[in-house]
Amino acid sequence: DEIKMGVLLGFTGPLESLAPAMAQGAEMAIKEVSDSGKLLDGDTVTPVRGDSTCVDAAAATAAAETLVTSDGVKGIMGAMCSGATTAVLQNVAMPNGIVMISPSATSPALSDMEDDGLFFRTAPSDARQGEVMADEIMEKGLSSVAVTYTNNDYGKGLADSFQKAFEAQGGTVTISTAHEDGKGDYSAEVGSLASAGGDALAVVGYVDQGGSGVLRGALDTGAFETFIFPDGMVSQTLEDNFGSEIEGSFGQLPDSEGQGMETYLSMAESAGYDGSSAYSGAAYDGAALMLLAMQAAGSSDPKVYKDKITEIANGPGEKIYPGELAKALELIAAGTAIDYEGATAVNMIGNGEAAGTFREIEIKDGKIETVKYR
Amino acid sequence: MIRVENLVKSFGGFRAVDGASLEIAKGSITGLIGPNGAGKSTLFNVIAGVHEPTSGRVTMDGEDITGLKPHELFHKGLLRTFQVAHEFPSLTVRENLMMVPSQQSGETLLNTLIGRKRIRDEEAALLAKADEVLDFLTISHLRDEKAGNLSGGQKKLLELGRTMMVDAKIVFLDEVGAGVNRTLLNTIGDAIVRLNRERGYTFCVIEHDMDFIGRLCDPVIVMAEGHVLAEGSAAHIMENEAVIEAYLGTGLKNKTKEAAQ
Amino acid sequence: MDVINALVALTNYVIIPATAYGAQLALGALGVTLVYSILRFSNFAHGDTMALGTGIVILITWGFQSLGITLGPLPTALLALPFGIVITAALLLGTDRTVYRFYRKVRAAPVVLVMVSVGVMFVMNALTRFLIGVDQINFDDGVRFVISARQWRDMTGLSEPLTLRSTQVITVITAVAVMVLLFWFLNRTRTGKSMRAFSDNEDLALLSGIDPNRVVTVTWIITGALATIAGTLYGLDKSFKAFTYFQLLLPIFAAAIVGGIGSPVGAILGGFVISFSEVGLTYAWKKVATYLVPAWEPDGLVQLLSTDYKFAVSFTILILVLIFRPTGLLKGKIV
Amino acid sequence: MSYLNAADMTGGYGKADILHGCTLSVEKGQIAVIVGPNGAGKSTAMKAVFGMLPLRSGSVTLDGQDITALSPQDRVKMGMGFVPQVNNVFPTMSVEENLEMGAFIRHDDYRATMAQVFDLFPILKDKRRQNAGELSGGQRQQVAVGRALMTQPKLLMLDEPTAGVSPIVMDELFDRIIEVARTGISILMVEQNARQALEIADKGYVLAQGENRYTDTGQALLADPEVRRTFLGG
Amino acid sequence: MSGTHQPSRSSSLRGPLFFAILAALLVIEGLTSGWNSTLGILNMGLLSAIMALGVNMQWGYAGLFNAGAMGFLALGGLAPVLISTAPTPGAFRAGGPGILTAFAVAIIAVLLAIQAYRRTRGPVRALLVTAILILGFFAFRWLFDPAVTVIEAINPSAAGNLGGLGWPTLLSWPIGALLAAGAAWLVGKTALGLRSDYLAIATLGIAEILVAILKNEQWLDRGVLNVNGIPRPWPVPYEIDLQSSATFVEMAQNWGIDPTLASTLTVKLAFLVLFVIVILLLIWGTELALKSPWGRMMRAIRDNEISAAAMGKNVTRRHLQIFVLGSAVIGLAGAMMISLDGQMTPASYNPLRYTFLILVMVIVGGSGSNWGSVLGGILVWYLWVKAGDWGPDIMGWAASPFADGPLKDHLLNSAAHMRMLVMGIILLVVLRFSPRGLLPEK
Ligand SMILES: Nc1ncnc2c1ncn2[C@@H]1O[C@H](COP(=O)(O)OP(=O)(O)OP(=O)(O)O)[C@@H](O)[C@H]1O
Ligand SMILES: Nc1ncnc2c1ncn2[C@@H]1O[C@H](COP(=O)(O)OP(=O)(O)OP(=O)(O)O)[C@@H](O)[C@H]1O
Ligand SMILES: CC(C)C[C@H](N)C(=O)O
Ligand SMILES: [Mg+2]
Ligand SMILES: [Mg+2]
Repeated sequence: DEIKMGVLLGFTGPLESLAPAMAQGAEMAIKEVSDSGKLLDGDTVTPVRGDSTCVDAAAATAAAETLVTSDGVKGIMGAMCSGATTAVLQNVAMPNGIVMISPSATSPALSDMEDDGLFFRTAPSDARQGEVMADEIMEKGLSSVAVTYTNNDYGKGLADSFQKAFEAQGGTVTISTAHEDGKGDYSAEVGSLASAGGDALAVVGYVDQGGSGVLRGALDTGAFETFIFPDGMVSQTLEDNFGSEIEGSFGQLPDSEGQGMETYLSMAESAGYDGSSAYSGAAYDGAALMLLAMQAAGSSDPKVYKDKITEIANGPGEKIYPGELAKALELIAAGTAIDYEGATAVNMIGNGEAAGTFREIEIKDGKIETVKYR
Repeated sequence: MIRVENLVKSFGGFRAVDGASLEIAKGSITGLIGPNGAGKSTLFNVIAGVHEPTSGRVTMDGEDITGLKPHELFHKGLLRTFQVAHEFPSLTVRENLMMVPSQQSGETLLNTLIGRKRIRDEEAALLAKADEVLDFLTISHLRDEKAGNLSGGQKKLLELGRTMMVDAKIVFLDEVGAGVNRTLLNTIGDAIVRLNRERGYTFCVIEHDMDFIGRLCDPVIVMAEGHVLAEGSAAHIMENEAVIEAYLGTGLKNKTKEAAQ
Repeated sequence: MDVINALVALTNYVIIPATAYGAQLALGALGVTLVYSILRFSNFAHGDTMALGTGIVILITWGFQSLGITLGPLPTALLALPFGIVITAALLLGTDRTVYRFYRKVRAAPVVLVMVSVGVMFVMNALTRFLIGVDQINFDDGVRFVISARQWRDMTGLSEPLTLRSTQVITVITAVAVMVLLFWFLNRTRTGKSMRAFSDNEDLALLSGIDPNRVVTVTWIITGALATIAGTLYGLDKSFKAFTYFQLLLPIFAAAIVGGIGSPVGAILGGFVISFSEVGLTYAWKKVATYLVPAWEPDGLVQLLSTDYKFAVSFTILILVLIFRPTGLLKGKIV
Repeated sequence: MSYLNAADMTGGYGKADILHGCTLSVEKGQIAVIVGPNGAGKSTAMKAVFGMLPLRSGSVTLDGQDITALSPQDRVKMGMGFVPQVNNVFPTMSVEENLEMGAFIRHDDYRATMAQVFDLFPILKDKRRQNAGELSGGQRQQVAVGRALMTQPKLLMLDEPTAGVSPIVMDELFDRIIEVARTGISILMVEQNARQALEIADKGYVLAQGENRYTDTGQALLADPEVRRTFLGG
Repeated sequence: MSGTHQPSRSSSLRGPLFFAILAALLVIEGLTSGWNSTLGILNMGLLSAIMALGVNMQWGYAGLFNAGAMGFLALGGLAPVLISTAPTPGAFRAGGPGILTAFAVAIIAVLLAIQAYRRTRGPVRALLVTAILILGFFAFRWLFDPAVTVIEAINPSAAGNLGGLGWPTLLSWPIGALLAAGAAWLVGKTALGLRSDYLAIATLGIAEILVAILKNEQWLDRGVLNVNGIPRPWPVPYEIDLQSSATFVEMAQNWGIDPTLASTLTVKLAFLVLFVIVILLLIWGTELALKSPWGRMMRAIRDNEISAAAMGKNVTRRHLQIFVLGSAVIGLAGAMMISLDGQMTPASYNPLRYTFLILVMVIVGGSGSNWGSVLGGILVWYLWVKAGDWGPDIMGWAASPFADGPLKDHLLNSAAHMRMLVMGIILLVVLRFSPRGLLPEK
């Protein structure tokens, strides 16, 4: 039989550049499972892409609607941005009883949203990231920070949770101001940030969006020298474009240590795309998790396999890393418990939330160096 | 009826109307002539509320109407035509006429939903009236043509026709004659006289055709360089040296004779 | 009181960036204004034309770079620019042939042309992405700074940094040059005048023996050149990303109109008015204030409006200008 | 063969024909005047002669050459000049630039011609820097005629050149038209100031409903009581 | 609008023909991709049709080029948030008075400034007005900012805003229209004197400002944090409730339909019925108005404002009237859309989708024609959705001759942009072969 899986990402719109690497991640997992021929009764899996446009709730809903009602997908790997994810969850997934695993929707609001047990995410809530970020800054001995965030639920959510955590620890946020993505000019924002001052600037944005724009402006005008980069900023692009200019700056992102990620990166490389692109690994994990849960439930019916997802993700059992999906399918079929780790060390807490570990990085000699995990 | 006191209108530094004072008597057909650029149309435009005057005052029956909006002046019974025809191109000729009367109950949105009977009756009356005007202007055959497709002269007629749709007190005609066939112009002239006699319209007419002016107007006001140069009966004006020099010229006939020799 | 540092801060965060941004807007506005005044429609495809032109320039730049050809201290893209202009102009002429010409022939109302340009905008939008993708691309090489923050500090010993990027200088110089050239072309040359005549009264232009096809061709060529130059300079200064060029359309239109649409000088002026109001009114004056009145430690940011509303500022100004001076700051064209 | 010969023109704007076999001709250096009621098709006939209206049948020849298929621009190059009845200036260009545009196809020095135009219409000299759109109706008309004269055409077509101009300027204009004709330029014009126009016309046409109703010398038409009554206003 | 001349004789047949084609397309969609998808497209299409009706009133009837549909749409969408969501406990008590006084102060300042402007002249006027406005602004911020801080501190991850009144959602629709109308009145008062294309740019900017406010004023609508779970209008049920209702499940099974499917279809049909009722009411009203002297007057104004004014028509007031009415209709659509979506995401308002696409709908349908707007609204929305589906297919086909490799990957990855391409080409084709729209104004 053929099982279809929706890959619903913002292929056009303000985050269009992140989507391809994520889609390829998910499709790699799907292909791996499908080619193994070991899923359920030797079923094949085909990905069906849908364009959530990231910001247009109506278009995202329509795209998801098509995936579910006309393509008949059994689950949706997506959506990408928190806003579109919420829309699709409430308008399509819940009414139709379809499982959604988002690799990247990190808004804290999604934590306690009603979801009939259908919604999961492989990325941790930003409530957590804000705390990690505050801890890290405190440890570096910085006491005042200016914050600029991308003006969406992710940016504002993370900036708010950071500010709360940081101030609770005695730090000062001199200014917390939004920037719009997709603009070319950030002189006004940089001017305000510079005027407010601070020991460092936290850039809560997207690296190939406004985040880089503000960073560029701040560097060029000499407004700040040290920067703090959360998940949306940490990528190869940052290293390529800024390198030694941001020497000594630091940051963190949901990521996990070791084996899983490394394997994934090399798999991505041989498949010809950049696996370190934000949430690409999480997308692989999202798709894999869903398929493994089907195997565990012995059914591709979302209402049935939704209950297996947490079990697969959290173990206990044999740890499964990228590239080992065939093995995992066999193990499950054989009745052996597994613990899916994947590229990003997937672990669910409570209500479909990923626990998430964070990787702390620092720019040394113009390169992103991992300092430690927490 | 209309009194213009010391009116000035300047564009940038240029005074198109420069201290003009004049009076249009009730029931008269006043002619307004003057060289090109004398400021006649500008004066009209100021009186009709298209331009704000730079200074000066306009009164109508003693009431100050300076700076009123065109639609407010319309409601006071002041109508005008344009030198360059201003038809409504996508409306039919008939609709161009029917839209003129104000206070049509069908122009109130609520009535279009609940007062349909009344609208129907009013429309029937309007239609009859419009057809009558079209007959009068000899363009009945064009009644369903889009006004945008009319010839230059036909547009002029339509322009005049619109003033006949309501009971005006005073009508300002800016060169109705330009581009209108003389035979037809005679008819128009008769119409003006009739409207003046029978309905008591007051007219103020800008025109360059001296035959027309001579036949119709008394008094005639001559403007030059933004102010009033002379005023009097047509015959009187045509003798006036200054007017001849500035406006009338010595006449074509002599010259053509010269040329022929 | 520390006037020098205050001035430096102001220059660094307001004057220099606003000047460069203003020049970029102005170049875009010139293109919009030209199409508006001669072909008589608001060209919504202009932003995406800029993106497409820039995309082409980037591809050529990469070609040069891979051949080892550079311009020394100047960005290689400047070398690629003429080629980019030729291709973009050719594309626009092709668009005109296949799309716009028909509407001129049937004398469509301007708004139909606006709609047509929206269609073209959609198409170009897609083409640009097919051509060069959606990613952020930095293609500037050569010397980045005329004065960098470090040099400045070493040079002056002031605590406030000041930087001047070479792209900012190039942008401003180019904008002024292009403006002067265009002004001269339109008002002094035969072709230029025939273009204005055409824009005034197409029928009469015909009766004067002006060849409409020639006018249209020249207009599109210049528009292509302006769009490519504007887009490339913008991309050099801030990096290229297809999506930003669509967003740029709004401030560009605002600039053209504030200045007085149809007037090249107005477009330049409008660009600066928009940029300075955006940057200046949302600037947090805290730093400058502390330098000037050290005793006063403002606890707020001394910011009139948060930068969230910088759009609002420029549009409020636009509306005020339109209400009090409807033809724009310099008298534009009323069509 | 006349200098301009427009024979049997039939055509219109949409479905219905406006012109029904209308014929016009002008000899070298002569003046032909078209009169007729409003909507008779006079302007339409002029447009047809100038190639701005597709003809369903009929032909136009100029100086013996068939130009029926030529575009208006090409007709300009062949020495035809036209002043339309409406929209006949460039409103946002200055008076001087308007005149320059008249000389667009000329590559020689046109300053002498411009001086002549300014002599003819002195007011234009004062207003040379003002935009034509800001002129009074009559001034605008003068610009329009001036623009056509700048072309130094061999055939000058005028659609109601005197509409809205003051008597003194009208006299001057007719005067000048005679002068122009004397230099060998042929003139074809539509006039509502029909009596003055026919006075100077070598040939007159009365057009009604798209057809030639009367054709004769100007004087003869003026003398015809029927024509006077129905078309010239008595 | 001289445009091109099209024979008007066939127009009586054109309408039914095009609607039949549209219906056929939707039926094909239903048969190939399922009725859910059809109904989904149809519902959003109907909403688009209402938006198009509003824009058409302004552009088609009166020649007012409102390029700010997005702003009024967004503002209308605020109504369901403020009316029908549950109140945030304590929020109003904490910050409400502060905010209300702040706005009162702002209004007083503006009124004072207007008075000062009227009563004085010259430099005194400039100084006085500026002084009043600046003082007023600071007073406003001084009152407003603390109130906002208090409100935003209340349960920020789930609320942080004033919340709504908890009233029925259906009520929020007319209120959305009122909100938009109010804003349009203000905008119209200031901007309607402008020339048509300037009005376009001004409204384009105003729309951006309105959306910026919705995005940044967290106390009002949670800003970019979005409001979720906005209740559905009566009588639209929830799928879950239907699925858990025994009678419903039984009924579905009797009909031989899967209960889940039946529930989703029922919900969509319920929305559909509501939307159709609204559209029919709107068309009934507007058609009557258009065919009456009012419509004739509006066309006259559109044709020639100066002359219409000379004929006694109060052009400014009529413009304001139609601008407000059209915006109200757009606002109504905005409120309806939010209650269909069940959430308010201010960041999702972008001009391409909510201003330009709507204009495309009006033009494709035929400006000035109400049924044209309805046709255009549904058809263009259908195409917009389908273009997203067809894009990859077309691209896959176009790329098939190429060998696997980076070029092919690049092409396949670009497939999503086919939507833009397809949309652009469709628009160009319609404009080319039917420039006055599919159902031209007669
Ligand atoms: N908008 C304007 N800007 C500048 N000058 C103007 C404007 N309108 C009119 N003028 C000037 O004002 C003067 C008077 O113009 P007006 O149209 O009133 O003349 P007129 O007496 O009606 O002439 P005509 O008989 O030719 O119609 C003219 O010299 C004209 O150039
Ligand atoms: N663009 C057009 N489209 C359709 N019909 C037109 C158009 N222009 C003119 N007509 C019609 O053609 C007929 C002749 O018009 P034309 O302009 O040739 O008249 P004319 O003899 O010049 O009249 P006038 O003396 O009033 O200028 C008129 O009945 C007019 O309605
Ligand atoms: C793709 C991501 C960076 C999206 C982001 N984390 C969000 O929730 O919107
Ligand atoms: Mg006049
Ligand atoms: Mg004519």
